[in-house]
Amino acid sequence: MPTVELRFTPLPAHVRTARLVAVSLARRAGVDEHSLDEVRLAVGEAASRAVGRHAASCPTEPVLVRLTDGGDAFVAEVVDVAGDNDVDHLHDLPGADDDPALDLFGDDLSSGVELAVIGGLVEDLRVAHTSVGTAVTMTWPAVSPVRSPGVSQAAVPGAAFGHTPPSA
Amino acid sequence: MPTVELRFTPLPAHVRTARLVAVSLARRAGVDEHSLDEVRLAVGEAASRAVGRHAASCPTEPVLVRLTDGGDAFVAEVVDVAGDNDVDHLHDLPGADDDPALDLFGDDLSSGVELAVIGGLVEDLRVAHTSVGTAVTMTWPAVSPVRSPGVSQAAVPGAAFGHTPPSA
Amino acid sequence: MDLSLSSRTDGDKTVVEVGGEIDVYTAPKLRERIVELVESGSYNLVIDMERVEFLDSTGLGVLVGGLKRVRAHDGSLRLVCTQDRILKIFRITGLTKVFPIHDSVDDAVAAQS
Amino acid sequence: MDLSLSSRTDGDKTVVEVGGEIDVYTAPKLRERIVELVESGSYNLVIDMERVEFLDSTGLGVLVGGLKRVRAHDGSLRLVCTQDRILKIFRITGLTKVFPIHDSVDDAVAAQS
Ligand SMILES: Nc1ncnc2c1ncn2[C@@H]1O[C@H](COP(=O)(O)OP(=O)(O)O)[C@@H](O)[C@H]1O
Ligand SMILES: Nc1ncnc2c1ncn2[C@@H]1O[C@H](COP(=O)(O)OP(=O)(O)O)[C@@H](O)[C@H]1O
Repeated sequence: MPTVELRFTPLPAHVRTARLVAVSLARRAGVDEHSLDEVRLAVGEAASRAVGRHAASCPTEPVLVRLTDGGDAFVAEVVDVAGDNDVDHLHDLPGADDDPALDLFGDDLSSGVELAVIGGLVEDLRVAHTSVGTAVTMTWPAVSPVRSPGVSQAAVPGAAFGHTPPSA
Repeated sequence: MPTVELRFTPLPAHVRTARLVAVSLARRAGVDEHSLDEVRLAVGEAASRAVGRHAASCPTEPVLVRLTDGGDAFVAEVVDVAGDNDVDHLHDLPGADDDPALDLFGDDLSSGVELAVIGGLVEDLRVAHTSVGTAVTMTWPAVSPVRSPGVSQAAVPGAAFGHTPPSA
Repeated sequence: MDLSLSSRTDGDKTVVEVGGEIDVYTAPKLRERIVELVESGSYNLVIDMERVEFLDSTGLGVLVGGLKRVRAHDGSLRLVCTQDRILKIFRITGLTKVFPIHDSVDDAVAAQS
Repeated sequence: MDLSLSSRTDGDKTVVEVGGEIDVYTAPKLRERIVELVESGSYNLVIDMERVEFLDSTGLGVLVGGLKRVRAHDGSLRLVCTQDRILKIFRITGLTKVFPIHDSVDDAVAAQS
């Protein structure tokens, strides 16, 4: 399956690169225009979270974003290897009260709120916390695949590249 | 040094992704607007060549593009692991005659012309042919670095990720 | 795509017009501006977000930080936003209940502080 | 960004207007069109490249292939291009000497085949 992997130094600027590539590939994979906003925001949140975690505990390790065009689905995986310390939990989304919403946010960079946003955005979501780190896997349906003009995608049987998300 | 690595299934569509990311990072690294056209074309040519070679001899292996913001220079490396069979040579650029220019091109997808184009475009170029494959390394000066607003780049000491180009 | 910021006084409020993307990369710039304004005595802020193209949770965090700051001075922080794609993240995080969100700058400026 | 193609007859020439990016991804589409035209008897082609935003060596290869095809029928393939960023790759590869390159479609159409 056509796959693009992006590995980057944990810097805020590269979160933009991850968004840019994710949206561009999602569009080409046939994710509908409305959902592209979701892809942009969700991949950005997952990448921000990974960058924050790496910057805090392993700043020389790259963050991994793997994007796969699965034909009828587009899959984005964001993998950090920042361990399991301070793993945030999928917050319950805040309800009628004011304060829980505010508590989601630190005074400085946000902490934990990213997964809450992703959880609120993405229907098909898997979050795997292990001792190695976190793998956030988000899937969107691809409806009207834009295929290469005149070049068959099937001609080149690509595959994932033997990288696996951190396992327990 | 802030680094982004892109690994992708050898498909023509992903050459566009490589161009997109290279131009976006080069701009942010401070490569001047005029040279961005060179970055776009040269990285595209190197990636096309790598995709063609992988598609022919190892279609399940990803092509690697590594982009590094070296402060006063932007470096793009395009690495294939398609072996040393049919390695094209840096053509002499065609001169006054008609036919040599035409001979650069096959009737179908181009073959060998990519390196000729890169050679004509990029001043600071290294091409390493080994038994593993080819590493094309292109460097552009970065003049007016656009730095992160309010976030020090120096705060996070990123580094290359321990991948090396194919060695002899 | 980068952040643009401009601020002006309107009535008893300070209106900050924000354009572009408020994300993990640019949010520090917005935080700086808000901190400067509060330190120089502007406690009633209106953040005009009509030209914002993208907002992530780091950007939200800066707005929440701003709200906490002005509240410490009995001030207010009002948002102007009618864009659905931007409002969505406020809804998801429950912050539509925390921030007064107005349809126009005039509306926000006219609001009782 | 994707390739757009339209063709029309003008005098004894067939003018193909190309827009967008001619690269390794879209070049097959352009090749198909040229092959179709030659197979249906259009041997004097004018490729209008004024709206082309990007051209790589695969795109060049398709133009060269087209030239070889029409030559086999004693035809011609003329280009219309005034954009420096596009002309650059023709210069680098020495193809400015192979293709007649015109400043306008009128010019190319008026040229002796
Ligand atoms: N040149 C660039 N460099 C880095 N990131 C970019 C660049 N252009 C766009 N982006 C990011 O990629 C995301 C998608 O942008 P864009 O492709 O412009 O969206 P759209 O195609 O929907 O207008 C945006 O969130 C933006 O932050
Ligand atoms: N959405 C996209 N998906 C894939 N490739 C793209 C996309 N947008 C632009 N590109 C590619 O990236 C390169 C740079 O495009 P772009 O960022 O639009 O340049 P510029 O910023 O100079 O207008 C182009 O050659 C184009 O092929």
